[in-house]
Amino acid sequence: MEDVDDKFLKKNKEVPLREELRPRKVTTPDGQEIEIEPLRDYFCEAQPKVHPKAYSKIVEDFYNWARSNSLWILGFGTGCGAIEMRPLMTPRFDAYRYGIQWRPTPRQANLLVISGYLSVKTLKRAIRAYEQMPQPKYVMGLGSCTINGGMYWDSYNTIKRLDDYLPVDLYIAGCMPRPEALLHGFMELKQIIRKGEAEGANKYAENFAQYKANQKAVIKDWDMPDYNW
Amino acid sequence: MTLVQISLATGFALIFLGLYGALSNRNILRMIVSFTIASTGVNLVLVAVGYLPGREAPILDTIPVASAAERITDPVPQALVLTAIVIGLGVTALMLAYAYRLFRARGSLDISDFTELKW
Amino acid sequence: MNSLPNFEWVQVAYALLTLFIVINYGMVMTAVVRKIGARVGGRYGIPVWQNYIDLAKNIALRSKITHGVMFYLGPVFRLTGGVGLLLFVPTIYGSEWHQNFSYAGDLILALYFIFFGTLGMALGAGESGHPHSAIGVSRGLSQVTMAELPLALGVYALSLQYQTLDITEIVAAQQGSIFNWTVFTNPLATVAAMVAFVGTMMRSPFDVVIAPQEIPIGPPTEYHSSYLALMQTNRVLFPVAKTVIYMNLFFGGATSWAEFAIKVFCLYMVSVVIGVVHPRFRVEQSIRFFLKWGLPIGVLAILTV
Amino acid sequence: MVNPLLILAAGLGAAFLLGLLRETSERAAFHTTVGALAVMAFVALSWTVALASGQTDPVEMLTAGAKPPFAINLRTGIAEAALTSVVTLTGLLSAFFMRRDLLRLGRRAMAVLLVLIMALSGLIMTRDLFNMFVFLELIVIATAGLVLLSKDTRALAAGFKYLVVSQVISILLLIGIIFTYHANGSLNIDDISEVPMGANGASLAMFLVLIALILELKPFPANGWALDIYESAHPGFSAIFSAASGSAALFAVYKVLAMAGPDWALLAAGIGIVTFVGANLLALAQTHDRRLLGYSSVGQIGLILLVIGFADRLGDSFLYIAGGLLVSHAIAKAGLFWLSGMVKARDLSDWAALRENPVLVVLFAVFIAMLTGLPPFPAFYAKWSFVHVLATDGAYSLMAVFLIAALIEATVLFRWFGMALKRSSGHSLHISLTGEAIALIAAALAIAVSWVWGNLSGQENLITLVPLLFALLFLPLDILPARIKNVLAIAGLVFWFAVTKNGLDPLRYVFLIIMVLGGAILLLASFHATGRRMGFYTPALLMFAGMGLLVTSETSFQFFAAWEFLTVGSYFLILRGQDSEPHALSYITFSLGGAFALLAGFAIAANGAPTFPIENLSEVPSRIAPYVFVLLAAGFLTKTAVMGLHIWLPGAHAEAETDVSPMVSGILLKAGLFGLFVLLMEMGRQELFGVDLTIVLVWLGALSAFIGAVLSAFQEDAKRLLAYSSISQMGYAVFGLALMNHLGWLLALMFAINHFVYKSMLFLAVGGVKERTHTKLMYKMGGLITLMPFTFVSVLVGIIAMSGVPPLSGFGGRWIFYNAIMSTDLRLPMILIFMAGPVGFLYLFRLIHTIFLGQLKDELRLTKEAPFWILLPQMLFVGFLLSFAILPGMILRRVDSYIGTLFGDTPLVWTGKIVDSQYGTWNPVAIWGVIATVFVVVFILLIWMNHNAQKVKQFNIVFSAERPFKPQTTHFAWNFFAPYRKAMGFLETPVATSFWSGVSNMLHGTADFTRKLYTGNGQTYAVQLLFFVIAVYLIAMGGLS
Repeated sequence: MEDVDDKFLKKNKEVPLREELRPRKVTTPDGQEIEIEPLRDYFCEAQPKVHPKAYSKIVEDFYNWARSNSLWILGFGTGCGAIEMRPLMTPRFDAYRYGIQWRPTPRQANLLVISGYLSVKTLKRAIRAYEQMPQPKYVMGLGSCTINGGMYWDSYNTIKRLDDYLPVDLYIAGCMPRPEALLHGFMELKQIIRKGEAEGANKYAENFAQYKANQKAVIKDWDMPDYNW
Repeated sequence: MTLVQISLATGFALIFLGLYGALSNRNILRMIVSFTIASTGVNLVLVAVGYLPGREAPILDTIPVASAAERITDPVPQALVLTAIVIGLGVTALMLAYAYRLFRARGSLDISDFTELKW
Repeated sequence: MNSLPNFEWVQVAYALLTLFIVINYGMVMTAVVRKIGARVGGRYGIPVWQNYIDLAKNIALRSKITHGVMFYLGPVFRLTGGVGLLLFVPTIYGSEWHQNFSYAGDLILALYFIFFGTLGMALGAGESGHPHSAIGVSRGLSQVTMAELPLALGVYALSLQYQTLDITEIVAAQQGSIFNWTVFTNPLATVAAMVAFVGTMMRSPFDVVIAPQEIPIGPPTEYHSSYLALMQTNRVLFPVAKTVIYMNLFFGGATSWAEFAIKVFCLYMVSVVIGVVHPRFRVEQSIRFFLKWGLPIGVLAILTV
Repeated sequence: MVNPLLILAAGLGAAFLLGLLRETSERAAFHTTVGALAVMAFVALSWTVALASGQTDPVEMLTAGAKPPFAINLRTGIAEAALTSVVTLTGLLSAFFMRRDLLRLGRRAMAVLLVLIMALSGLIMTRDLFNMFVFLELIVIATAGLVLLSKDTRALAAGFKYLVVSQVISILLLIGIIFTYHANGSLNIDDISEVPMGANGASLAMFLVLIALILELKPFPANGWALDIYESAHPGFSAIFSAASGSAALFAVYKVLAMAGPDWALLAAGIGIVTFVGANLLALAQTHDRRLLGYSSVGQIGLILLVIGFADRLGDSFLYIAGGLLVSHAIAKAGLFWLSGMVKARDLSDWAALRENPVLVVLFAVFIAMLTGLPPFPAFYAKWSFVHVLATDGAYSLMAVFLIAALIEATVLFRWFGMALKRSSGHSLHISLTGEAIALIAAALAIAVSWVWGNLSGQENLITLVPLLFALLFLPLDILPARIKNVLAIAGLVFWFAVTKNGLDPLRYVFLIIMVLGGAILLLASFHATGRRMGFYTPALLMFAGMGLLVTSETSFQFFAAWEFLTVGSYFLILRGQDSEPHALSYITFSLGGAFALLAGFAIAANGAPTFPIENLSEVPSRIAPYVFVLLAAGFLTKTAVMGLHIWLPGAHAEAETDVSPMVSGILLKAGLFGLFVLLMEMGRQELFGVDLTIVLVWLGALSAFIGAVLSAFQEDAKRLLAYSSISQMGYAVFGLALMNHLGWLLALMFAINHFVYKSMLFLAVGGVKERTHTKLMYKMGGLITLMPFTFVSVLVGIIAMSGVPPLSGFGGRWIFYNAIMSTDLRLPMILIFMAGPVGFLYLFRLIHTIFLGQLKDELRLTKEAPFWILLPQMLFVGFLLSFAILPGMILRRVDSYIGTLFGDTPLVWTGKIVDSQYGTWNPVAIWGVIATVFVVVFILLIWMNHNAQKVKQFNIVFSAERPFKPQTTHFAWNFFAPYRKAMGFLETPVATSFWSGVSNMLHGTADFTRKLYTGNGQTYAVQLLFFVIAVYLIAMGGLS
C-alpha cells in the first residue's frame, strides 16, 4: 500500500525477538527437559473471526439500539486529547446521560477513543487494547493527528493515518476538538451504530492480513502474537 | 592420751596428709605415694579401732584356745587390715602401671596434662 | 416428599415472581441511586433504565473469551449466590407468596450463603490469571474478615434477644409498632450490624477491592459479555437481598411490596450517603476501623442483651 | 540345683586356669573364658527361674563353716539371682562382642574380665560389709584393667582418674566400715540391721559406708571420672560398666540402705532425683554418643536410686518397679553400647551409618523405646506403678520433677534417633555379624522380659495385644513389596474394625470408624508407593493399633498404653518425612510431655489403686478432681495442638510424607479429641480456684480457632497452611466440647468427622501436587487446574466444605455451632470464634488460588494429574462429603440420640431429613435442591449465551495494554495477604514459639554451664567428690536433726 507512512520505513535489519519470548528449555521437577515456546504456549493463536449479525433484523436492531445507548469507553488516554475527555464527566457536559461510561478494562469496553497523536510505541499498545475488546467495538479518532498526522506530520515516530492500522468508525476533527465536538461525535457514532454500519471489528477481521502488515511495517520490534485475545 | 587415741589421731592425720598430698600434687607419682600414705593411715585407724588395751595379738599358737576370748584383741580388724593392705598393694601396683603407660603415651607425669576427656 | 413437607410446585412460581420483582426493583433502584448521586453533584445523571440497556448490550456482545472452566463457572456461582440468598430469605412478611424457600434453613443459612457467590467469583477471577484479580480478591477477603464480624456479633445479640434463629419469627416479633423494631429494642446490635452493612456494600470508603484507578476493577477485570451480564444482574440483586436480611432483622421486615421498596431504598441509601462523602480506606485502615468501632459496639451489644 | 557359689568359683577358677595356659593359645583361653561365663550365666539363670517359679526357696551360703558374724555369708534370693543373671549375661555377651580385642590382648585381659564378672556377682550376693569392700576393690582393679582394652589412648587417663577417685572412695568406705563394726560388733548386714541405727554417733560411720557406695553409682555432679570411662573405654566393656557394674553397685546400696534403716532412705532418694535430673540435663548438651550414653546411664541409675529410696513405701512392688527399671536400663544400655561398637565415628549424627542395615535401626529403636519407658517394655510398667505410688503418697512435686526429667531424657534419646535416621554420615558401618547377633539377643531378651513384666503387672500384658503383634508382624514382612503389605494392612484394619465394633456406644463407634476404617481408606493412597517402603508399615500400624485400642480401652492403664502406642507409632511415621527431623523431635517431646501429664493425672485419680476403669473418673474425690482434670486436659490438648502447645504441629504435619500427613492430621488429632470427650463425659465441669475449667477450655478453643486461622493465612507452604488450619479446626471442636451442652458436643463430633474427611482430602490433594511438582511452596505453583482437574475438584469441594458455605457439610457444623452457643452464657470467647470464621476463607482461598489458579509456570507445563491411588481416596471423600451434606442424619442422628442420653435432653428434632432445633431449622435436602436448581439454570443460561467463547491461553489477559513478562512475575501469590498482614500481622508474633524456645535455651544453657564442672582433671574430680560428700553430709545432718 503506497499510502502507508513509508517515509520512515527504513529497511534495516530485523529486530530480534525479545528474550522472554524466545524459545527456551526448562527442566521439569521430574528432571525432564522441555521446550517452551512462549508465543505459542502463552498466547492464543486463533485469528479474529467475522461475527455475523443476529438472525433476525428486529433483534439486531434492538441490539444496536442497546449498543448505541451503552457506550463504554476504554479510558486510555493516548495523546493530548485525553484532557478533553475529562470534562465530559463534569456537570457541564455530563456524558453519562447518554449512556456513556468509562471502563477501566478493555474487556468491558466497546469504544476505543484514540485521543490524539499515536507514536509508534503507543500504537502498539493501542492495537493490543483494541484487539482485547470484545466485538462489536468502535474506534474514534480524535483530532487532526489521527487523520493526517496534524502537527506531527513530519515526525519520525508518529503515525499519520490511524485507519491504516485500526478500523476507525468516526473521526472528530480539530486540534484539539472541544468536549462539545466529542459529544457530537458520540451522537454521530450512535447513529452509525443504530444504522448497523459500525462493523469496524468485522472489517478488521476481514482485512486482518492487511492491517497486520501495516502495523508490522511501522512497529519494528513486533514482540507479540498476531492477534491479542 | 591413750595409745588408741594416739593411733587414731596419727591415723587420721596420715589420711588427711595423704589426701591433701594426693589432691594437691600434680605429679602422678607423688599422688600415688600420697595415696599410699593415706592407706597407711586407714590401716592404722583400722587397727586402732580394733585394739583392746592389755590384750595380745590373736595368734592362737601362743595362746590357749580356751582362754583366747579374754586374752586376745578383736581379730576381725586385724583380718581386715591384712586384706586391706593386700588390696592396697594391688591398687598401688595398678596405679604405677598406669603411671608408666601414661608416661609412655604422653611423656608427662603431670595429671593436668590428661584432661582431653571432658564435657 | 417426606423430606420436603412444605414444598409445593406453585412455590417455584411464587419464587420466580419474587425474583422478578426484586431484580427489576434492584435495576431501577440502583440507577435511581446513581441518578441521585449525579444530581447531588449537579449532573443530570444516567437514565433510570440504563442498567437494562447495559445488560442487553453485554448480552449482545458477539465475541467472548474464556480462560477455563472455573472462569466460566465464576459468574454462575456469583449469580447462584445472589438468587439463592434471596430465595432462602422471606421477602414479604405475612405473604404466602413471598416466603420463597425460607423453610430450608434459618438465619445461619443466609449468613453463610452470602459467601457462596463471593467464593465462586473469587475462584473464577483467579483462573483468569490476572494479577489484579488476585490482588482484588486478596484485598476483599482481608477486609471481609473484619467487616463481617460486627454483623455476626449483632446477629448473635439479636438471636439471643429473640431466642430464635428463624427470620420469620424475628420479623413477627417486631410487628405491631415501629418501636418493636430491633433498631429501637436493641440499638447497639443494629449499629454494629449497620457498620458491617456499610463495610460490605462495596462502596466508598470500603471499595478498595475494586479500586478502578489502580487495579482496574479488581476481581472482574477479565469479565465481559454475558459473564458480566450475570454479574451485573447479581450486582443489582445481591445488595437488595442482603438489605432484605437487614430489613427483616432490624427494621421490622416488610408486609407489602411498597414497604419493602421504601425500606430497602432507605437502607441502601445509608451506604450511598456515607460513600459519597468519604474517601477510600486502604485495607488495613478499614480493618482497623472495624476493629476500633465495629468490634466494641458488637461486643457491647452482646454483653447487654 | 547347683550351689550359687559356683558362679564365683567358676569365675575365679577359670581365671586361674587361664594363668596355666600357654601365652600363645589365645583361642583356648577365649573358649575357657566364654565357657566359664556361660556356666555362670546358666547357674544364675537357673536360680532365677527356679526362684521365680517358686520351686526353691532363697538360699544362704555360709563360708568357713561358721555362722555370721564369725564368717561371711552370701545369699541368693530372687533379686540376687536375677541381678547375677543380668551381670553374667552381660559379661557373656560382651565377651563375645569383644572377642577380637580379647584375643589381641590375650589371656590376662580375659582373666580380668572373669574376675570382674565374678566380683560383680559377689558384690550382689554377699551379706558382709567388708566382703563388699573386697569385691568393690576387685571391681575397681578389674575395671581399671579392662579400660586398657581400649585402643583409645585417652582411656589411659580415664582409667587413672578412675583409680584416683576409687582410692578416695575406698578410704571413706574403710573408715565407715570399721566404725560401723565398732558400733555394732558385726560386719554382717543382717545383724547390723537388727539394731536400729538412729542419728547417733554411729551415724557418721553409716553415712560413710553409704556415701561411698553411692559414689560408686556416679551421682551427679561427682561423676566426671566415670563419664570419661564411658567415653573412652571399649564399648563392650562400657556395656558391662553400665549394665552390670551399675546394677551390682545399686544392689549394694540397696543392701546397705536396708541395713541403715529408713532414716537414710530420703538421702538416697534425694541424691537419686538430683542425679536423674542433672544427668539428663547434661545429656542434652552432648554430641558424643558414648558420653551421652554415659550420662544416660548415670541418670537411669539415679532414677533407680530414687526408687530404692522409696523402697519402704513401695512395699511388695519395690522389686517389680526397681527391677523393671533396672532390667530395661541394663538391656537397653548394653545394647546401645554394643551398637556403638559398630558405628565408626563418635558424633551422634554418625549413627546415620546404621541405616545401611535396617535390622540395626530397628534394634536402635527398640533400645531407645525401652530406655524411655515406652510400652510394652518393663520400664513402662515400672514408671506407671512408680508414679502411682508417688501420687498415692502425695509426693506431687517429686512426681513432677521425675516426669520432667524423664521427658528430657526422652528428648535426648529421640533427638539422637532422629539424627541417626535423617542425617548422613561420612563413615560406613563397621558391620560385625557377632555384634549384630548379640544386639539381637539383647532385643530378644528385651521382649522376653517385657512378657514377664507384662504378666506380673496385674494388668493386661501389652506384648500379647493382637494389634501390637500385628504391627510387629510387619518387621519380618518388610522384605515384601509395599503393595502386598498394604493389602495386608488394610485387611488387618478392616478386620479389627469388624471385631471390635460391637457393643460400642455411638460416640466411640464414630471414633472407631474414623480411626480404623478411616485409616484403611487412607492406606489406599499408600498403594502409590513403589518398592518395599521399609519401615513404614510397622509404625503406621502401631499408630492405628494405638488408636483402635484407645477407643475400646476401659481402664486407665489400657488407655495410657494405647496412647503411648499411637504416640510412638506416629513419631516414627512422621520422622520418615524428608526434612522432618527437628519437627518429629518436637512432636515426640510435646507428645510425651502430654502423655506424662496424662500419666500424672491418671495416677492422682487412681487414688492408690494400680489402675481404674475410665468411667470411674467421675468418682474422683472433689478435692483432687480439678487437678486430675487439668492434667488430663493438658495431655489431650497437647494432642489436639491447642494454641500454646501447638508449635510441634505445623512442622510435623507439613514435613510428613504424602500419605502420612492425612493420617496424622485427619486421624491422629482425633485421639486428643476423643480423650477430651471421655474426660468431659466423665468429669464434667470442674472448678479450680473458683475458675470453671471448661470455660478455660472454651477460651483455649476459641483462641486456637482464631490464631490458628490467622497464622494459616500467612503460610507459603501448602502443607503448613493445612497444618495451621488443623489447629484452627481442632480449636472449634475443643470449643464445642467445652460448651458442655448437647449441641456443643454434636458440634465437636461434626467437626471430628468433617475435619477427618476434608483435611485428609486436602492433605492428599496437596500431597499429590507435591508428588508432581516436588515442592510445597504455593507460589511456585499456579494454574494447575487444567493439568490436575480431579485434584482441583477435591480441593474445591474440600474448601467449600471447610469454610462452612452451604450446601456442603461444613455448613451443618456452623449451624449446630450457632444453635449450641444460643443456649450458653459464654459470650466473649464467641467473638474470637466469629472472627475465625471469615479468616478461614483467607487461607482456603489462598490454597486453591495459588496452586490451581493464576499463571502456570514453565517447568510445570507437563505436570500430570496426581497418581491414581492418591486420587482414589480423595474421590471417595468427595462422594462422602456430598452425601453427608445431603443426608447428615445418617451419622448424626444416632450420635445425637446418644448424646441426648448423656445430657438428658433432645434439642434437635429430626423430622424425616429435616433437623429442627429450638431456634431454627436445617433442611439439607431443600438447601441442596434450591442451590442445585438455581446453579444448573444459571449455568444453562450462560452456556446458551456464551457457548461460543474463544478459549484463550494464560497470557491473554488485559495487562494495561502490555503483555505479561513471564508467569512468575504475573502470578500474584507470595505474601498473598500482605494488606491483612499489615493490619493483623501482630498476631503472628511467635509468643508460644519464643516461650518454648526460651525454655529449651534455658535447659541447654544450664546444661552447657553445668558441664563446665567437668574439667577433665582427675584431681578436680576427686575434690568434687569430697565436696559432694561433705555437702551431702551437711544436708543429711540438717535433715536428720
